[in-house]
Amino acid sequence: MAKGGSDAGTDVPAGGFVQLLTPDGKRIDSVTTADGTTYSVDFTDEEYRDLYRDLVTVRRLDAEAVALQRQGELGIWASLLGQEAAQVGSGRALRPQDMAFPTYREHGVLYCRGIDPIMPFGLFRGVDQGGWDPNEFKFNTYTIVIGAQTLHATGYAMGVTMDGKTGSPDGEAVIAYFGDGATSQGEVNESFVWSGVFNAPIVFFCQNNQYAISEPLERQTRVPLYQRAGGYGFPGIRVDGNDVLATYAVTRAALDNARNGQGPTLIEAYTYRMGAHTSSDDPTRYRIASEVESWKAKDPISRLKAFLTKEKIAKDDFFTEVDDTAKKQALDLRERVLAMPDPQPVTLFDNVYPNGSGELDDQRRAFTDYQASFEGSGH
Amino acid sequence: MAKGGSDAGTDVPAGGFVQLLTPDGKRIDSVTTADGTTYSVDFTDEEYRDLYRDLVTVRRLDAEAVALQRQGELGIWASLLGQEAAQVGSGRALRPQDMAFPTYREHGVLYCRGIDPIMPFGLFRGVDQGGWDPNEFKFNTYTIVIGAQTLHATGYAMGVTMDGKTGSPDGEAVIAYFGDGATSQGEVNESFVWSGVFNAPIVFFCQNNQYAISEPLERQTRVPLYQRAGGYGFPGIRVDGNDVLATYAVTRAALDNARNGQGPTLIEAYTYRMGAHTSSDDPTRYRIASEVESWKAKDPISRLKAFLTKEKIAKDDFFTEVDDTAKKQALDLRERVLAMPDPQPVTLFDNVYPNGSGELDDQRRAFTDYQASFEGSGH
Amino acid sequence: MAETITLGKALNHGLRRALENDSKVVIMGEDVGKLGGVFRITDGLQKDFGEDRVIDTPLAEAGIIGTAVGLAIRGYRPVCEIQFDGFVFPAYNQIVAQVAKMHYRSKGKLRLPIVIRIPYGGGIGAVEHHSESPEAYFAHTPGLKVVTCSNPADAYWMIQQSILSDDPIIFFEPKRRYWEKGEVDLSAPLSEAFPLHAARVARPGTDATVLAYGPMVRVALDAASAAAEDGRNLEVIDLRTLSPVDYPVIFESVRRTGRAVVVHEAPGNLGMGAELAARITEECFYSLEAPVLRVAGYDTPYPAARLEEEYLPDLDRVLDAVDRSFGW
Amino acid sequence: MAETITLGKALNHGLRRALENDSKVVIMGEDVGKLGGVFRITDGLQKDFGEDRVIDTPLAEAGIIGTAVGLAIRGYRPVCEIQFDGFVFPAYNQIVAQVAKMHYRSKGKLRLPIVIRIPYGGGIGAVEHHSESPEAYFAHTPGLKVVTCSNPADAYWMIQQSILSDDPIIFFEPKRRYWEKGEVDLSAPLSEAFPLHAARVARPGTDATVLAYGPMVRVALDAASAAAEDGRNLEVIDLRTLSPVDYPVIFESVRRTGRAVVVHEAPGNLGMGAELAARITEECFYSLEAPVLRVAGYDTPYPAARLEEEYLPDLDRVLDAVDRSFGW
Ligand SMILES: Cc1ncc(C[n+]2csc(CCOP(=O)(O)OP(=O)(O)O)c2C)c(N)n1
Ligand SMILES: Cc1ncc(C[n+]2csc(CCOP(=O)(O)OP(=O)(O)O)c2C)c(N)n1
Ligand SMILES: [Mg+2]
Ligand SMILES: [Mg+2]
Repeated sequence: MAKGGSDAGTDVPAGGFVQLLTPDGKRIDSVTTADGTTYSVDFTDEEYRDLYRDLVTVRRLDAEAVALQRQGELGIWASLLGQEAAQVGSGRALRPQDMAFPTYREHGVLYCRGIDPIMPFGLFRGVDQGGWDPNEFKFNTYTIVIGAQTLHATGYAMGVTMDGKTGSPDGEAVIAYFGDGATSQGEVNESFVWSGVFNAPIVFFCQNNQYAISEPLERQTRVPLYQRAGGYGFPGIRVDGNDVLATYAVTRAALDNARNGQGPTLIEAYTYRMGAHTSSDDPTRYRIASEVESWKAKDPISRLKAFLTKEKIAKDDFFTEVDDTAKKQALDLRERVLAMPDPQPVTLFDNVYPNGSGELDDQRRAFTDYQASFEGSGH
Repeated sequence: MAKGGSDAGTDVPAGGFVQLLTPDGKRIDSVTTADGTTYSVDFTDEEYRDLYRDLVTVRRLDAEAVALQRQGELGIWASLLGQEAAQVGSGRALRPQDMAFPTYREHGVLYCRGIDPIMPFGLFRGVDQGGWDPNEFKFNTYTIVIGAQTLHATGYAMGVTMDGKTGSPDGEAVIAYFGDGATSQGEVNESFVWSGVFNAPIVFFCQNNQYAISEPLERQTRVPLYQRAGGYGFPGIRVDGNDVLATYAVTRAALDNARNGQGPTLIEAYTYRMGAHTSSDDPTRYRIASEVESWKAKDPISRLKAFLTKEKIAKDDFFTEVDDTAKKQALDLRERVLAMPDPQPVTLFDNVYPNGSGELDDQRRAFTDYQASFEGSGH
Repeated sequence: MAETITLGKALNHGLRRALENDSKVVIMGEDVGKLGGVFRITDGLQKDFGEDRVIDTPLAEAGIIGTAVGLAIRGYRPVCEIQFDGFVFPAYNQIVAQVAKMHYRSKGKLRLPIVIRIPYGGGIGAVEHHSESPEAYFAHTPGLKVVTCSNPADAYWMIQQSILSDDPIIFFEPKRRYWEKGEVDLSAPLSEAFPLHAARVARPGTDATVLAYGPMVRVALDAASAAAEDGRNLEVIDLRTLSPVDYPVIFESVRRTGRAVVVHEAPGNLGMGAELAARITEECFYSLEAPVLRVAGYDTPYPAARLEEEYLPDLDRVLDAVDRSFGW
Repeated sequence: MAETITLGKALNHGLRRALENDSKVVIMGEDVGKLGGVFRITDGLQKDFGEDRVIDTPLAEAGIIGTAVGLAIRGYRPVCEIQFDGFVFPAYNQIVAQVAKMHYRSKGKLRLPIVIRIPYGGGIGAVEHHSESPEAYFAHTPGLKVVTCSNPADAYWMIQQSILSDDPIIFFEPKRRYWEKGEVDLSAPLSEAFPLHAARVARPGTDATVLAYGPMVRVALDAASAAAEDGRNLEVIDLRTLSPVDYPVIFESVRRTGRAVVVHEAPGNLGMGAELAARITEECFYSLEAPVLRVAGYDTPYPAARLEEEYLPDLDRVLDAVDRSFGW
């Protein structure tokens, strides 16, 4: 495993990771890993600026959601703060035909898929439970039960192979997102078994943000997570998840291997959850401020900004414009969230079965009559 | 991974395994694996003969069970034919204080624990479901749900550590038995996670008999199973499961590491299920005779016999005596199985709850009255 | 041209026809390939349709159902085989938290046409975990439909109807009846088959209603024949669909007979009989001459094989319940 | 010296006392350590009893229960926390196929004194999987005992009694009541506590019997108060134990009142209300003025938070059922 840039320095975990942009904004041309794979990016200035815009935008929208939750407009929110590079890097690495299976935290990936960022807010506001069509957006509904989606992604990927959609550069690939804690779930390990056996065109993208709610990584494993893959017969690689360039390069390569018929890859994106697990959580109970501080120094956005500045790819006016635009999007999002209508009570009976159920229709009818009995009764 | 004896020859799987006794009965003094561990045995002639007796006895008792099933005296039987060395080698490697968690096939391990071989016959005859005390025999009840026992073994091993019974040569160790198919079960992989995280004093003993009922190994993995361990932070090693000496040496070392506080080991005992999965199975539907033939040449008993003969450790009269004694034991076993009484109907209500249940007592009473109502009615 | 075949063979024919009619139908499970399943229900299908259509899976039930969900999202119609009733539980999380809920979660935008076949019930002298009746665990779960067949003809048609349905369906197969024969018109059009989610009066009667399903229908019918000799005319209803239950047929019958007895192998406590008794009493309160009585497995784990004869409802226990109903 | 504390704090005190009284008692679960659990039920316990007694586990429910089985075989008394109702299903296989059966399998030679704590029920505005009531899935399983508390005093005593019991017990905690206060005499002797597997008349009455448990007891009591204003005197029974159910108390009450209404959050179909209705009808047939009526969650997946008010039984729906009972 490559140690990243020679002066990547103290931020490199034991076992190393792929890094193409150091915390202080120094770009590394290319990194070659132990297995001889070389990773690099050649973005135009425009593309670098776009990546920066993505990072700033998803962070700003996330901040707006945190605020909305504090103001009681959302029941709960799972913030991606600190994981922007992992999500934008992997999200932008996806090709249009690729399918993504998120957890409940992949708002940044959703944004990079070109989806209206308001889509998941119904779930967090409590007006629905997702309610979108995974196939329309090539982005599955958020999965809350830890790990369950990794098997869905594996099955979908088996279907891609059965459809003959692998083995060429324009083949389809699948990406399954999950966290460090999820690696302990039996179902996640089963998805490794199946993907290996069926050589499924899938990328397992694990955002190791160091915590499963309050539990630090050592409650899940005593060796680096990327090493889990070898025992199932496919490669595992660790990338600096706060480095959008490296994350992009590593994910793009893994996805292309998958679409070309070379099977699964496990990517461990080494990052940090800067905020609380969710708005219901109080991280001060289980981690110390200095740890959070040390990770501030590895911030994914500031390092890209430093690079853009140093390389004169962008100037202050650009940064200001990006902030302003993101703010406008955030305010627009806020307005639309506030305008979300509450669901009609009777809709709770809808969509239980594609073909319906007479029993349930009776319950719906009784419910409607019962509701009607209160009309005008002041209820 | 050691390739075993230089002339271990064609029976060695890709990736190799530890072998101390070749199929043609040549003993290898010692084998040193890639990680520098050296395996060897120094048995007295007496001990070699005892091992031979064990192998012959467990095979003979198993054959008797197969016959009993054919004659309708057992509902079903899971034969260990072909796996005698894996079970005797690991079973004899256990120290008295060690705890074993079997599947439904570990009759040979049970025998080596000094347990009356009739103990599991109640289950296969259908008069009970095991009915023994795991702690009395340091041998858990047979577990039929694939993989479930690996978590029980892990929890038990955590308890050993909590009791302060590790970290010395007379510490306690735990062994969990399971098959190649079981390695795909989420629960088995979770037991790897837990054992790594808690550094449990456990040996995962996987008898890779090449099949999960009809499914060959490649339906479970595309890389050797012993490699699974590395991703969980503990060593994995493959041993010739038809070589009782190597199996003993490797298991004994792993158990002693565990009792000394060095944590888990995964052992893949590479062997073959010579018979049907169970008496209900018809292997001719899914495997060819030539494959079975090729494994006959690797028979665990004939290779030890060849060694004992060549080294003049035993002569014909010994081999005859062993066969005769085993036969006597088998006939004695048969008689006692035939004498097993059917359970009293009302006992089906016993032992549902340690503290009982008034509701169930009512059902028992109603049942007894109902049964009584047929007295003399010719029912 | 009706043929006389076993229930197991009828399922095999039904699966074959489903594979022929829709290339999106795939069968997956443990040992369903070369072996044809431990009960041979998928016998010959992999040979004829290939390893992509009839998939021998790793030994992991959560994996079978979880990947089936992904295949369904991809547009396939997976038919999953769980080898025995007692081995469905590793998949329980995927079934109740995912299969049952994704249509609701997606506001109806996602459909999961998954069929989960489960051989269930006792009476075959098996070891632990091979004789259970877990239907209530699934019928209590909104979002799942649950059906079970009792004879070869129903087996043949209901498995095809289930695969054709866009609802996720748990399909319980009465394993001890796999070898029982019956007439099936294999070439009749599916469209003319008796509806999937409908109960059927298996034997019309006037004096009391016996409700049964799956393996217990035969027992109920035998009890009815025996009762007839004592001049009691029992109506036997084969529920066929356990969720939703086809109540109108049941209510009509019980209002006529005034007495009802429910029979199933599963433990009585919170078994199907509980819901049936509660609903029947709500709807037919003034018609009931006696409370709805239940003949079920006792509230113990499924016992050792040599005790199952006492554990399982049989003709005598059904008649005893009928007697008690009349004696009320 | 009785203190006024919340139900959550009462559980915390009860767990602390159990840890103090028996060194074999261990608490295990996700985030039960430093965090004290997402509901703080284990707050401070790891600090005082150490990481071997209060174990933060890997994120794997099957692992939590499966290793608890092994610890129990070793002689420990594990108290497992499942973080939310909807996350118990990965452990379902270990619970129904192992925890529930090993005593039976071993002919009584093995005891598994395991307590599985599950915060359950809705009303907290949560996202999917955080508001479910899966009690029937466990009550239908022989070999398990199932209990649930409705107030701080019961919470304090019942958790200790459950840990002391050698039976495997599923302990359901009404999460929306964690913050409700009540009087608890923390220093009273456990031996004098109300028995674990007994129902309690929470409010004596004469006109109809309302059966409730866990979070719905408060709703039932409020309904009774409201009914009293209309001159109807409802008896409210807090079931407390769901398997086995303490039927004598219930039958005695219904025979007196002639009417019964069961209230629970779980879907009605095959919920606890089904078994209660069936049993009550069997035992009190001639005393019933009306069928046993059920007020329950509808047979849909638990809906989005902004619909749960309509989904959950409330005072009005209970009164409506009481009215219907009287109107029968
Ligand atoms: C099966 C299951 N168990 C428990 C939970 C409760 N829970 C929600 S998030 C979480 C921690 C997840 O940690 P990780 O996988 O690292 O993802 P992260 O939240 O850190 O992104 C837990 C335990 C759940 N959602 N599902
Ligand atoms: C959870 C579960 N699923 C399915 C089965 C049915 N079954 C019994 S043995 C077996 C194959 C086991 O293969 P393996 O683990 O290799 O052990 P072996 O029988 O070869 O020793 C299967 C699928 C089971 N017992 N448990
Ligand atoms: Mg995490
Ligand atoms: Mg095997």
